[in-house]
Amino acid sequence: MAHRPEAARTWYGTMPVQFRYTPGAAGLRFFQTLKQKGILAATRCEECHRTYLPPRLYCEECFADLDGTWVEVPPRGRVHTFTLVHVDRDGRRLREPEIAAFVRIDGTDGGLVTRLVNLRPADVRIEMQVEAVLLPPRRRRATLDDIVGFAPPGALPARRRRQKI
Amino acid sequence: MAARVVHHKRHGAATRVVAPDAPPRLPMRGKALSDVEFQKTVPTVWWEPQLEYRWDAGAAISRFLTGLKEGKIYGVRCRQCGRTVTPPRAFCELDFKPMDEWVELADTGTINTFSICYITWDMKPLRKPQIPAVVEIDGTVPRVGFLHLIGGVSGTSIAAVRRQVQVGMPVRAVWKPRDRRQGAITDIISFEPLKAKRRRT
Amino acid sequence: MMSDRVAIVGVGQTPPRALSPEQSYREMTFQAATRAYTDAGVSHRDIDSFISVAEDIHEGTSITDEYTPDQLGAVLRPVQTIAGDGIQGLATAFMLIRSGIADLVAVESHCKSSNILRHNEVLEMAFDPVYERPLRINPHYVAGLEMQRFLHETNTAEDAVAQVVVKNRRHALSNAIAPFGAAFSIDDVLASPPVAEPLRELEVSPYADGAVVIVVASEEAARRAPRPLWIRGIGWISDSPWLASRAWGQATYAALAAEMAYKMAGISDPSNEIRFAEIDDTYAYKELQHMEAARLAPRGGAGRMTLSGETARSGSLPINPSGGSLGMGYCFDTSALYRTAEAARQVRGEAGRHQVRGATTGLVMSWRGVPTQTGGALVLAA
Amino acid sequence: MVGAGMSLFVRRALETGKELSYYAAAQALESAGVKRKDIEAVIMATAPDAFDGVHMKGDWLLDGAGGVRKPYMRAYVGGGSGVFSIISGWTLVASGLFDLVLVVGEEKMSSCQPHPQGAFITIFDHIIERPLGPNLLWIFSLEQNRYMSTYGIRNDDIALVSVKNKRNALAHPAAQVAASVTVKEVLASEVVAWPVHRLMVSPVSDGAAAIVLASEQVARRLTDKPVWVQGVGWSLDTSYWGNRDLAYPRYVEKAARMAYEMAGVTEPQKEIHVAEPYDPFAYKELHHLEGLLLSEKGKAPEDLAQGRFERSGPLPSCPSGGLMGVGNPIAAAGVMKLCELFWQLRKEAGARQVPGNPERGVAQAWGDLMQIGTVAVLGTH
Repeated sequence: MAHRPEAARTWYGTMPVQFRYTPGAAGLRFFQTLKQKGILAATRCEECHRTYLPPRLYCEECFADLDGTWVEVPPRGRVHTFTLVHVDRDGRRLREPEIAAFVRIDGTDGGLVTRLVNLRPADVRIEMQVEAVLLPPRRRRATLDDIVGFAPPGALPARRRRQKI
Repeated sequence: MAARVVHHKRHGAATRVVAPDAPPRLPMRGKALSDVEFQKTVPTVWWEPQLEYRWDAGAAISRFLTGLKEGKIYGVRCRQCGRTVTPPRAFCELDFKPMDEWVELADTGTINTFSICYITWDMKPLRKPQIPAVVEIDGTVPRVGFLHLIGGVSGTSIAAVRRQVQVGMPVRAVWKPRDRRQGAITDIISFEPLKAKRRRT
Repeated sequence: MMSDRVAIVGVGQTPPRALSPEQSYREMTFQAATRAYTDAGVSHRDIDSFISVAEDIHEGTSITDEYTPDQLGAVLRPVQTIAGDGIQGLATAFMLIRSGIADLVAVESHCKSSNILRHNEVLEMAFDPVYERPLRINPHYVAGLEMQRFLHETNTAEDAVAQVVVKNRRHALSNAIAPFGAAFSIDDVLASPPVAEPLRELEVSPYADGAVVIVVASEEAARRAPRPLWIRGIGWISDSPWLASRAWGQATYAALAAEMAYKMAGISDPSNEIRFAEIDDTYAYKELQHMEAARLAPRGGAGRMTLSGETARSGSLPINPSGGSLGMGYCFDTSALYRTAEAARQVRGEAGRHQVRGATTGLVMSWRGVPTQTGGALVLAA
Repeated sequence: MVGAGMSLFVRRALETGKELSYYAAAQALESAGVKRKDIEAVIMATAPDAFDGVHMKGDWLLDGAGGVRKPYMRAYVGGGSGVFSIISGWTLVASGLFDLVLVVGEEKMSSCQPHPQGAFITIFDHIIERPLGPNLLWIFSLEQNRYMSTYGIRNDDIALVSVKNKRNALAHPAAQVAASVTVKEVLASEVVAWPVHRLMVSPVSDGAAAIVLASEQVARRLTDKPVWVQGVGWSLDTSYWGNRDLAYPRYVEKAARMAYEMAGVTEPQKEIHVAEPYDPFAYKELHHLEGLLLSEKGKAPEDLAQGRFERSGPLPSCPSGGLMGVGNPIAAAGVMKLCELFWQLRKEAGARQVPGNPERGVAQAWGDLMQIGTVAVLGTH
């Protein structure tokens, strides 16, 4: 901490809170489907012609109840936009950038924010095809971490990844 | 007299369909989770944010804290309305003028109100209760004060505490030893009831 | 109902600074309020209603609205907190006046960003906890994703984004209260380390501390004020908060908010009717995106206008003559009130060395930052 | 006011705050006979971010509240937010800017671990109070003791509030903690912070509630019996709470006088027919009835004991069952009170209907460091 004049005091403190978030009614089905089948569950509003991924219980446009409109789609899509992230959560420089992307999932109007894996930063292109790399079924816990990232179809890990996901 | 409430399952979520004798008459939704479901079977996300701050105390509170380190309770007086208040502030919130006449107050006061708390912030039981109180500090006009704790009380039962602690009772600050004070509100360990009744200043 | 016209009659700001160790948030706000009330020629007792703009986790205090009344002189008075954007605070004042329940309303916001030790932890808390947060990537990545798509869709050059930084930090050199004035070149900006490529360090506004109070008045009350200016239009819109449901390349919320404000102001051709603008530039590309959303530039044209100097203070459509957030610092939701305060100084002709000539009609645009899709627009006129 | 809706109030919900908001909002829209596309602006009421555990949670919740691509705003006055939401909504309509406004209150307290009280630690002053290790119960028990000491009130009188409200809630289908209990049972429940017993404290809840507000012209088109916002008032006292007398909520009186004046109410004890004062703790209902000028200072316990505030009494108070009975998802609970007045004044409250011909009601909420009063007077004219 920078030196401050003796008269001006500061006080250190925290907001000592922790949280347990439920996935929600729609989220429960999404994550259970991901864990059990390795595919993505979406909901569809027929009136607005919109397929929601992540799935919603309701259409954010017309407010129709979408419970009962479930569809399942393969975890494939195109890179809508991406970025090379050079700093970690605490602002420290990373040795190698991470590739973050928004992948628009085929057959839906939504998608997922994710990491791109098994490819070099210089090879990423907007609109390139990618598919999900999932944890093996027995290691899935029905959370977002079941998705390791997205990679070009058929891409192999550049090196065996042993870091903890 | 109670509304008839029917529980049934619809698309996996419980819905209470209400008999037409109490509103809202439309089906209400909300799936209550049991402890086991919440803690174990439903996949939840756990998050422990590191929300850390170093707040600027500002001119008035900095000086208040410095006073506590010296074993003094400071107040400030408004030249306009004549009030002497603590905790100190840089401006009178009523007259909206700077408040810069500093007054050293006594370290005695009166219990304005108190409570006997048997529970921690996360609802765990406390055997020996905490006794928070609002203490009106002597020398303030009109008599005002701040939150602190009452100490020097023996016993743990409500009856025992209430015998020793009452609204309107005079109290005196018990200070940490000088070398352990940090310039903090906790430099006062607590306020203890004075045995002999004093007159209010 | 009262007359429809609503004015700004008092502006008080503390100079934004990277650190403000000698003042508490209360003391800083008291200073801004005193200046605003003096500027409006009123006392705190004349104000009918008070609005603070604040968020809990920025303050490190839950129910932070508890700590708002004293430093505004608002004890036992109607006070409310808008946990939202500064322009939403002004909109609330605007509506309180139009409803006839108040003639004079004070809007306050302060920022002690220097007191937050881990900004990313705070920012991360704004993401969806189930679908977005578990990624654990530095939250600026959302800006990186937006910027990439914006450049892609509009064919905007990275030079143009860098030029926004060059321009705004140069503007700040002539603004006495702006702490981040600097003479950079485009190459300096492009050489700054990448944060979330294509976003670079110098393209991210630095945090600052500060307080702003603005006094809003009915037409009748404004007649008694020394230097009123008029709120001709105001708008505020939120688009879907989901990262999955947004238009990554464009600021839909800003386009809709601007339309709402223009409609109220009767503006149909903004690039000709608006003389200057104070626009959110939390990230440099946002200034370009917001200009296009507000129809101050054709789609894909904001970069060209910036590179050709049209948006410089001496140009045909000065953008952020104050220096913007890049030059004055980013102050969370207080930023919108800084932009408004600076726009008010321009319209009054009191901006001194950074005065825009003939600044009769100005636009203010705000954004609540990553990961929100919430923004506001305000048309001010002499 | 032309529509009202609620989710269930539960201890911990599977649903996210967005989904709970949707349940309530969709129901309110349905009851008003309007669609989301008809809604011109949306107000969200929700208390500290540290409950749901989302920073800027107003923004995060907005799609569930119907706010996508609309003017949307979150007004925030702590626990007073629920009743304040109708004041915000009224402001939007009365300004002439909007004709149809959706107002949603939401709270999901169960996210906060290990206990939502953790969020309350940080409501205290960071430098001169938090180091003392305070919890929320402190301020309530301090205030209740000051109230009791000043007016010589006994805890039995206060326990009666729990009895009344938990019983009233038996007729509320959304209720979380409705029960038949006796004064003896309330006083036999453990002392959490003397003089407060466990059964004098409202529960931790998840839930949402919503209402629809319309301009006069639109309201008359939508319904034969709109409920009108006759008066609104709010007042925030100093944050130096050790500097004021906690025996009487002067900020509630200030807010009430503002609302009554606007509503043309000069004799509230005669002109108010049904009340929904804020009751997160048992004594607060009594405190607030006094602040609302519906009882003399220090006399609300006596009035309660004489049956004046029973659902069948001359001035029914918390006929819904209140926070003590229906539950306390903070801001949603305040909106629930507005919903209740809507149903009561339209004579649609069924099993909860107060007798006679109630034409005017008052809802009130309170919050912060025992500091804010928010008051709305609603009526059939």
